[in-house]
Amino acid sequence: MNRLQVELPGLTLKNPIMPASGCFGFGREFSKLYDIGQLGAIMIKAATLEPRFGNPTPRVAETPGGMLNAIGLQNPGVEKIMAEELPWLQQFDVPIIANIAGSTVEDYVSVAEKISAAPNVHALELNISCPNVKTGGIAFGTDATTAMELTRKVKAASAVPVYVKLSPNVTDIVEIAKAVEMGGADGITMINTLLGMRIDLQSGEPLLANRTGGLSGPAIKPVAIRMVYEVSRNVSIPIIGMGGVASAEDALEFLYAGASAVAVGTQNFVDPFACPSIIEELPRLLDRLGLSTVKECIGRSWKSNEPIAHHCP
Amino acid sequence: MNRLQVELPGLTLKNPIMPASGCFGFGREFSKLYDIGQLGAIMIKAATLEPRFGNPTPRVAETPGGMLNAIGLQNPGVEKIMAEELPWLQQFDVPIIANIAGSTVEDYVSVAEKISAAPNVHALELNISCPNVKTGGIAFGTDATTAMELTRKVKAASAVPVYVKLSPNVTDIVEIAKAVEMGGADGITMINTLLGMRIDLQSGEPLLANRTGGLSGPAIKPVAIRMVYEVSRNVSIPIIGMGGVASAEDALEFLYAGASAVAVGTQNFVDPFACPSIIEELPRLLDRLGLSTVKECIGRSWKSNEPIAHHCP
Amino acid sequence: MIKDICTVIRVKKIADSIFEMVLEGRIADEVENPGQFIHIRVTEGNAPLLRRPVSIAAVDKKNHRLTIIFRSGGQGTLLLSRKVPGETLDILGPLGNGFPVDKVDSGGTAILAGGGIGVPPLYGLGLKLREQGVKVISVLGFQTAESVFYQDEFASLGETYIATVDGTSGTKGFVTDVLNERGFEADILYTCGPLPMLRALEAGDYARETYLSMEERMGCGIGACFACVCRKKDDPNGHSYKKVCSDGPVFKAGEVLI
Amino acid sequence: MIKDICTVIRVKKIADSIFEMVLEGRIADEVENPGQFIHIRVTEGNAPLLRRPVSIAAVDKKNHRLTIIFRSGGQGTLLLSRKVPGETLDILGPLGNGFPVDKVDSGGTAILAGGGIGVPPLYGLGLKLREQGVKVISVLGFQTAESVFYQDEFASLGETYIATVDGTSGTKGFVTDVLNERGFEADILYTCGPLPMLRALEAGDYARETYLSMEERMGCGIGACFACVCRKKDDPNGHSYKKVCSDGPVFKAGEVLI
Ligand SMILES: Cc1cc2nc3c(=O)[nH]c(=O)nc-3n(C[C@H](O)[C@H](O)[C@H](O)COP(=O)(O)OP(=O)(O)OC[C@H]3O[C@@H](n4cnc5c(N)ncnc54)[C@H](O)[C@@H]3O)c2cc1C
Ligand SMILES: Cc1cc2nc3c(=O)[nH]c(=O)nc-3n(C[C@H](O)[C@H](O)[C@H](O)COP(=O)(O)OP(=O)(O)OC[C@H]3O[C@@H](n4cnc5c(N)ncnc54)[C@H](O)[C@@H]3O)c2cc1C
Ligand SMILES: Cc1cc2nc3c(=O)[nH]c(=O)nc-3n(C[C@H](O)[C@H](O)[C@H](O)COP(=O)(O)O)c2cc1C
Ligand SMILES: Cc1cc2nc3c(=O)[nH]c(=O)nc-3n(C[C@H](O)[C@H](O)[C@H](O)COP(=O)(O)O)c2cc1C
Ligand code: FES
Ligand code: FES
Repeated sequence: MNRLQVELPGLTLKNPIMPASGCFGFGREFSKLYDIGQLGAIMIKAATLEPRFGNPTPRVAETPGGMLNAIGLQNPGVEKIMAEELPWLQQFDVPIIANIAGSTVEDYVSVAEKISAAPNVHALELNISCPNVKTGGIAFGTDATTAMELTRKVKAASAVPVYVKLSPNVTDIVEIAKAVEMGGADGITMINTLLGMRIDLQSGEPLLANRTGGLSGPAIKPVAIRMVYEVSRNVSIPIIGMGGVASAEDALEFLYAGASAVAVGTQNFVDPFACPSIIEELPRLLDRLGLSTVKECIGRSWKSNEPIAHHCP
Repeated sequence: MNRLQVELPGLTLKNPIMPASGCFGFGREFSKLYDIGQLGAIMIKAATLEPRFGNPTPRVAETPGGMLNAIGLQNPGVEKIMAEELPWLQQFDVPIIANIAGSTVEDYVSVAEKISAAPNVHALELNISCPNVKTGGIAFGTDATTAMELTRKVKAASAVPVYVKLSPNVTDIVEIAKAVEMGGADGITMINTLLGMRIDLQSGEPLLANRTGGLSGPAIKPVAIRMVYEVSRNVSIPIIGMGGVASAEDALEFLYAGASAVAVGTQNFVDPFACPSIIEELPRLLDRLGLSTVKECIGRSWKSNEPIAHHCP
Repeated sequence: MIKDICTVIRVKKIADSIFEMVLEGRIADEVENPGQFIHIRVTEGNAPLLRRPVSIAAVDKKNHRLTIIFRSGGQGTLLLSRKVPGETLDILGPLGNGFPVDKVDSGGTAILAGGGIGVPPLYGLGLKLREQGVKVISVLGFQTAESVFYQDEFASLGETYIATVDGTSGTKGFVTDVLNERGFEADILYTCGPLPMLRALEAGDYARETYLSMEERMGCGIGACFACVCRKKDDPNGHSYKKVCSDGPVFKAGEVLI
Repeated sequence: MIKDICTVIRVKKIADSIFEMVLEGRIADEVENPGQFIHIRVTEGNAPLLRRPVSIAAVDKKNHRLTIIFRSGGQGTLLLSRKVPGETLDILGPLGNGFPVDKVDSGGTAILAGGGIGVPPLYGLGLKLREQGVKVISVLGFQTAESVFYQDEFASLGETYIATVDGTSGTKGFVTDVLNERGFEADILYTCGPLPMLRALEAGDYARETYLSMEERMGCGIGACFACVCRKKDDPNGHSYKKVCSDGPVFKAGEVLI
């Protein structure tokens, strides 16, 4: 028995650790450093219908314990990804989770239809943090009805299970999670980045050319843990948790909070060996804590099921 | 001319730096370390109608670049604060901003009425992050209409200007800011803490007895800056900014983002001399950047007034 | 209470994960009572962000020096254990009230009951009590032989007994096992250690008076943030409270709920 | 490209805020071209979080050593400047393509035009070109006399000219002022420095071919995150791009939009 194994809709993971979308490209660079076949899965960079160049630079800025990015979904477009990246990835025995993005529902549906047909794409990850051009740029993921509708349509078009990636920039993440569950999502991935900004004191201007960017890294971990904890108690589909994971301990904290697997984003930049190191460390950590399998850790922190106390800061 | 001076409704600040509510008690402890009369103002610990003991311990937990707290508004109640704390503070030539909290609109109104009558209370800070018992615990500050109504009633009851302290745990902070402006707020203070959680791996339970807590400190600064930037472009009342300020540079970043003054919270624990150090450093920083007054820094980053680009993380 | 930049004079590993550090600075001059603590900023950056509270184990006023003893476990104490002589540390202190040393007369007997990382402040207390002519009996509990420290130092103050959970040194079991077995006659008991130990000592009847030093997670360390409150025993559901950092860490048994 | 734990051999302040550091480790063995860079993790903790890209100034393969030269300004480079010999650093590298050294024949002339912190990689390049029998002319721009470094090192490679913005050393003005004044005949120009300088050199006609080394804020440093892209000049509004970290940092003038 493999004590790290986790079964999720569409995915048999040899271990619960995978790189997060946008932090690993399509795996080529990391494959020069280690065997990426040892990963639980790979969440590839967002695919859009048409190629995108993304935002002007600077696209990243450092913040205390975190970083901001405004890459702007640069990607070669779904056709090229299917022609060049996915076939290359077939040499590795690792399930691919294809992150998809768009500006209209039709975009998403079309990308989902195409990319879910690739043989090594075992699941889709629906990035609903993108602005919806039809509603003046309000993100799909900040309105429950929009999120549900989008999920429903993508689910209908997809040949593989659909995981919806939640935006943390909402008042009530449980409401959105329940909506996408109703929309037919097979799972949830969370969290995407928090909206943030840094201002450069020399120029007096926002440091990122796009002004705002997405905050990721250790700084956001407590927000992610809180959200995974709350959502996991309120939906019955599984969660892949992420946000600031830098160690096996962090990964376990997400499992305890209620995630069934864990993605590593920013830490891949801090330490390109982050994923294999965590995979290697995980069994030792389980031993140290007297635990036998990853599965038994999932949701340990909320076994009591008491409703959450409201807090006045 | 005092180059650090800032004029705000009800407040003539000799400098734009003040301790944030809950991070400075009522000033007694810090007064043993330095002359607290040199502060721009003091935001005292939240007052509620009745005394509160607060939450069970542990009440604080450290996180990467930040901390969580779930103090639970422990305070001796408005009467005792008025009898014992405010008179003691009168020996210092410093305006007091009284933070008020409650579980019902009536609570808030009553505390506002009482405490705004104290001679050294120059303004109120309305903490709307508290759960509203009448709506099953949804925070006042997460619904625009509720926030506006509460502001209106408190404003009517208060003898001094009212600043509303915004919660960052919302989808659209600009909407809430506009609502409290419509409700008659004289100013805005922002941001309160982000909801977060940490799980202890030994016990498998959330580390805080209250499970969730409020995230503060450097980790949240980019979120605070983004929100101050967005809100300041959309309201015409002034903002006192806070969230992770640890240095004069951080304070200036908030001014650039659009705040007119800056509060320092968590950093008071890291360095109890944080406020006087920043006050001392500020003129040197202005010199280094070729700036003459604090006033000219306010909102420098958005002079262009371009609408903000939406971002897809 | 002052804030000072202190210089690391010496760092020594004295048991498994346990380090003894000698610091020099003006804070030493301000120490009033054994049992007071210091609040240490372990790094200039913010990883980790918060200060770490550590008891003063001994003070040498003549040389403006303090000794602390700490377990290196988490991020902060690990960084602390790696400091080298000559490096400086930003320290706030002395904080808290410390143990009352005037509650027992010369010629009287005091028991010092320490558990694990609660042992250090009792050493400074023992030195002070000896100075005042008090007879000191020390009962120190540890996990295992490898984690025992300062046995000789305590032995130089008076009778000293060790208990280890696994029995690899001294009595197998807890501090209370030694106390129950030996039945010392004492005027006063001072204790510091894990909560279950404090509770057992408070419940037992080991001396005329008992003082216990508490631990709680702290923010400010100076009484301003209300992170570290505990309830008063005479008002368990009311609004009375004590702050461990500024009203404590030492309380008379029966004063606060533990 | 490998990741290795390198040992700090020496750190020396060589000009105002400018430090020279010698590192030892396997990464030195992998260096292919001058102008490649390394990505340094300056602390084990996360303050600061991201690695810092710094050019390799010189390599000593026999002793497995690298030299880097950096300006200590922000949080990361400040920590770096405080490292002491014997400390170790987690380094990823060598990264990027570096300067093409085969574009000029033995006996030809190369101009090295460096500005400020763009000067270091040109030194390693100069060494290599000299080795190949190329004549090297160095034109180095700085803010002021106090920030000048490596003047003697470059002088040992060939004619060397200094420009300072305030005229306190060498020509008053910019690198381009020296170039315009002197009108050197050269086969190739290699440059690294601030954007306005790169733009001026690209626009001018100082050599048959020009190669420039770019800077951009980086995430991964290895080509995976798309933080550091620049547009291709022949498709200024399209989807073509180059990554500074993996396709660069050195580009042929005219290849990318600067
Ligand atoms: C008054 C007082 C005196 C103390 N004296 C000593 C002593 O002499 N020697 C010694 O080894 N330890 C002592 N402690 C405990 C010591 O403060 C913790 O072991 C230490 O803070 C843990 O830090 P870390 O970096 O190892 O752990 P981390 O897990 O990184 O700490 C994270 C956060 O939790 C807090 N924390 C973790 N454990 C404790 C704890 N047990 N008590 C309070 N806060 C905690 C830390 O201060 C920090 O804010 C004392 C605690 C208090 C309150
Ligand atoms: C390929 C390449 C080679 C370089 N070679 C050298 C060199 O040899 N010597 C040298 O002194 N500097 C060099 N730099 C610039 C150097 O990377 C920055 O000066 C350094 O990262 C600033 O870090 P800090 O901690 O001082 O500043 P901080 O302000 O703390 O940096 C914050 C963040 O911004 C990034 N950043 C800030 N300035 C720059 C910059 N100019 N370029 C890229 N990222 C930046 C940092 O890497 C970090 O992620 C090079 C940059 C690149 C891209
Ligand atoms: C540089 C960068 C690019 C990203 N690109 C994407 C993306 O294309 N699609 C997406 O859904 N999330 C993207 N993300 C978000 C991450 O997948 C992840 O949700 C987030 O960074 C939080 O995890 P972390 O703290 O471990 O980085 C990106 C994050 C970073 C830092
Ligand atoms: C221990 C603690 C207690 C707090 N108590 C209050 C409070 O009583 N009322 C309030 O409005 N905000 C309270 N806050 C929030 C702060 O005033 C401030 O908004 C927040 O901490 C962000 O600033 P910082 O990052 O500088 O700490 C508290 C924060 C902390 C850390
Ligand atoms: S730690 Fe702040 S009151 Fe005790
Ligand atoms: S820095 Fe990540 S692609 Fe260049």
